[in-house]
Amino acid sequence: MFGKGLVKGLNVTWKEFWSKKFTVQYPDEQHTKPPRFHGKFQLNSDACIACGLCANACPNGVIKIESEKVNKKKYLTKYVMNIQYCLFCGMCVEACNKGALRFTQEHDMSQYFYKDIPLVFVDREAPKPDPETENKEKDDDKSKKAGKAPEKEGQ
Amino acid sequence: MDNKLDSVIKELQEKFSEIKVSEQQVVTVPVEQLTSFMQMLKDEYYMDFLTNVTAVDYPSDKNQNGEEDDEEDKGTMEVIYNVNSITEGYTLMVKTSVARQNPKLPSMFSVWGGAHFQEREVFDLLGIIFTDHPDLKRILLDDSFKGYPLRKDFQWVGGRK
Amino acid sequence: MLETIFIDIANWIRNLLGSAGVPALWNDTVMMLVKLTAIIVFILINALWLVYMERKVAGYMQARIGPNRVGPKGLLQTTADIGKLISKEIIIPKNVDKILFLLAPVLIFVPPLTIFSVIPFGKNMMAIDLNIGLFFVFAIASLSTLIFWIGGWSSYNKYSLLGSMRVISQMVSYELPMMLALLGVIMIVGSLNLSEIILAQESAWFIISQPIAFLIFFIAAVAECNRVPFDLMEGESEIIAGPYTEYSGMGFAMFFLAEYANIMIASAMTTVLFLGGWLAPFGLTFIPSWLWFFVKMYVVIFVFMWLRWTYPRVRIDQLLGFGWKVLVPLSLANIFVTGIGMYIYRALGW
Amino acid sequence: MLRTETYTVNFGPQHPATHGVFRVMLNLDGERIVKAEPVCGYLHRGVEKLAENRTYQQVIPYTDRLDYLAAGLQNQGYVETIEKLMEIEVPDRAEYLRIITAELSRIASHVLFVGVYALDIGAFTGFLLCFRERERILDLMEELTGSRMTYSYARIGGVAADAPEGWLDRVEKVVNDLPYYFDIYDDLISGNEIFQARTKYVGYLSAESAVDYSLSGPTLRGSGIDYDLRKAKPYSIYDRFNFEVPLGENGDCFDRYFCRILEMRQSVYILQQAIEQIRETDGPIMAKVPKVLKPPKGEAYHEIESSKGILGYYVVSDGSNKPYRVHVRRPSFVNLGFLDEMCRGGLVADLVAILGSIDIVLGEVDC
Repeated sequence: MFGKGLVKGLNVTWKEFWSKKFTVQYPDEQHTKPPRFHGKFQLNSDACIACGLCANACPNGVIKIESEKVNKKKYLTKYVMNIQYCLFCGMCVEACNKGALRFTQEHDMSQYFYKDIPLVFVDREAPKPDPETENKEKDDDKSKKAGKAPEKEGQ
Repeated sequence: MDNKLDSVIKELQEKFSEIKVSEQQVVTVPVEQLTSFMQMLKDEYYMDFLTNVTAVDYPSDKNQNGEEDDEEDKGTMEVIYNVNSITEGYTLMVKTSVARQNPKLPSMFSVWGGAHFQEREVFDLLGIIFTDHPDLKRILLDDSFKGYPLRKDFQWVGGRK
Repeated sequence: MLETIFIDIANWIRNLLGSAGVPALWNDTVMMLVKLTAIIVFILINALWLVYMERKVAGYMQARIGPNRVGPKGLLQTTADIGKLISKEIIIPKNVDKILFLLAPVLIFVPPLTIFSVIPFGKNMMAIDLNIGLFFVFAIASLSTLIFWIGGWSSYNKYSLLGSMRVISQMVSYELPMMLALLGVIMIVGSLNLSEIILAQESAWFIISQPIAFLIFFIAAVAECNRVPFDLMEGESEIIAGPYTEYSGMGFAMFFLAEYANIMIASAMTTVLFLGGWLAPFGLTFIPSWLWFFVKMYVVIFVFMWLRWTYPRVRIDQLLGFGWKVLVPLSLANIFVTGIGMYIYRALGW
Repeated sequence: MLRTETYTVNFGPQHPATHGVFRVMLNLDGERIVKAEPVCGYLHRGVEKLAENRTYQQVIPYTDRLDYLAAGLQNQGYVETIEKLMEIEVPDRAEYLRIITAELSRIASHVLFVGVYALDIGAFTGFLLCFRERERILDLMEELTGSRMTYSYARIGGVAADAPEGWLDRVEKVVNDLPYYFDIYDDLISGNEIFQARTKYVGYLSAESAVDYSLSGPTLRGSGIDYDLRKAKPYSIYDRFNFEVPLGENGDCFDRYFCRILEMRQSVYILQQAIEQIRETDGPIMAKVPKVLKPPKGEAYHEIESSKGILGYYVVSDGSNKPYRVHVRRPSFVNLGFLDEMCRGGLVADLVAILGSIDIVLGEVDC
């Protein structure tokens, strides 16, 4: 009969009128975020070995890494993420072997000024190398120069 | 399913001596025979569903290596058609190549209406001209845009610092 | 006491002025002004409240809670909105007919205000007791259509023009069944006076004796108010906002509030004509008559909102077809049946 | 002398009913449509060109951004193409996880369609009620992938991560709840006489022209053509599931709409089977794939049935670690090709109904 659907529709909205509401009143209450949530990044700079895998994995060239060689080891001097270009795909976190880079639950990344958007995790001077090891390093450098080249290319 | 397609391709090879068939059952047809070949596909083999039209730019190796060459560009552009048959269930990839200098080939609009938008897209992004197309103009890019971005020699200006 | 509170106030003012030696003519004028001011304030406060109510009802029907931040329970939300709209710049597009464009939002409140002067809110509570009240109401009500059209036409915008043409055709095709449906009521009462119509419902409301007339009237009233499912004038998924497309700031706010003023009129008229006006049902006379009027009016308004948040929009040809092919013949049939019924009624001599 | 004139109206790009930034140049005679010319490209980002400068894995996040309402399907289409190119066997568990994400994406996309279509027709409540159900699916996906809409979940050779503990139970619960909500949609939207009056016998699309214009997905099946790639050419592991392909009869807007409602019910059915089967499937979620992908020289074209229609990826490899050419056959884009003919002679309100019933996503149209 004509009109049956109309009454049914009214019935649906009538029921909804009295049923439970689904609004989450945002600043006061918040959604629970699952452990895998792609939020703000966090870098454990002690664990990072400046290998550059994350920068390579990034589809959008978000991550900038600078490192210096100190005592035969790479020393991370700069780690900047321009997250205004970030797709939050998680490729960098997946690429990190050492578990240094990871996601946090924090989702609020808005800033008042454009210059504040990039995440600067590490921006420091390389420590002065020990003079003893430095001499050794110089010798090593000469012998290892040939071996180094391909590594750079890989980055 | 593949056997069916095999027999179809064999029949086609008998009818059109100039077509080449690769191992993956990709049929390459010269531009001159394209329209009659496609019409035959539709009329006799029930290939009524043109899923995909696209093109790939293959500049000649010389230009790619950056060597100066005053001779005309010998590169080609391949236009790829993927045709399905709803009733028979098989699918066929048909290719044809045109010279990069003068990329012109007949439009498939008269065979399949679905070619209309897709050919416009190919024209827009690769600059291949489909003759007899009813309304060949840019579709994704702005009308005043210069150049064809999916060509390999397209130089992109701008972007982030 | 509560029953006559407004009448008492009026009498008190009248006596005050009389004892101060004001001549009778001036006394009447002042009283009229007081009454009209009261109506204007009443309409504006109600319109503000209705916007809030609409948003709350919408929210509750859509599994959310609606405005709840500004003021207690979000009650000041509309006030804040109107404050924002007032402070906005009024943008006048380049090619508009400036005078008409600015006149339309000013005029839009005139018809509702005028109509409210004859509506009885309670026993003996009306600004003017007009003999041809019903006729007056519908004569003025159709004017608001013209103002929408002025706004849409002067906007120099194709969407506005489409919207205003829709308003006109809608008005032409729904005013007719509305009036024809009411003829049944008028035939029974034998008067156009709204008070008499209410008093005639003492034994049974007209919604019982004239159900078809009620349905037709209600549908036509929804259409006249441009509410879903007949909100073709606005039709935001088709013609953006119809006649309001080019309006900004206060101009838009006026149209927006006028919509609710119109709803109030439609529901007040439904109450007066079919739901017994201020008459108390089931002998519950200890509740003042004006309160009954409001309760009934708000029930009708709620139905209006309920419809709006349930139904999709009809198409223009379906709207016109429904008006002319279904409602008009039905209302004519209703008059016919009512006439025969009345004849039999009298012949039986009840 | 009395005469009428047609006039042009720019329907969009900023118009509430165009689902994004899409423009239709309308020639109107009063309210009747004389000609409707679709104009797209306002969201063109050049994904195909961008892909040429990315490695094979790095293209995956970009495919999310095509049809952002059903990103799981887009990922699946792309990675399956590369797997076809490299001849990689994907482990069973990964296949099941992909199917679950794909079908959840399909339901999420269709639920949104139902809501948005109701909104197009003028019923606002349906829109928000549909969002409520979609939210539950998005919550599930967030738990699995970390993102709500752009999942980037599928990887070449498998999937990014295994299902977290208890996730399958929660999926099962949501999936079992869904048919109840579909009934609500039927009551509120599909069964409504006004809705039916607006959509039935509007935007007629004959079976012949649907095939001729390469329309696909529910738009094609609404006209009664039984062509669902999941059945016609089973890819992935769709041959292991029992389901039906719902078809329309009249080829009007209502059939296209109702096909999607029925399709959601079928997706629920598939999901129930998939959850049952994945519980018995253990094993790796990634095939053995080298870290740096260098597919052999060659090309591959692969099609899947996305929520909007046939989604095809054409990838050419030149042997390096970056694709030489990636082309996406976007169903929304091709489906738009017949808009003009469908609209002609209709009213402005019909255009909204027709455009809504094709279910376009502008991210996909403009690529």
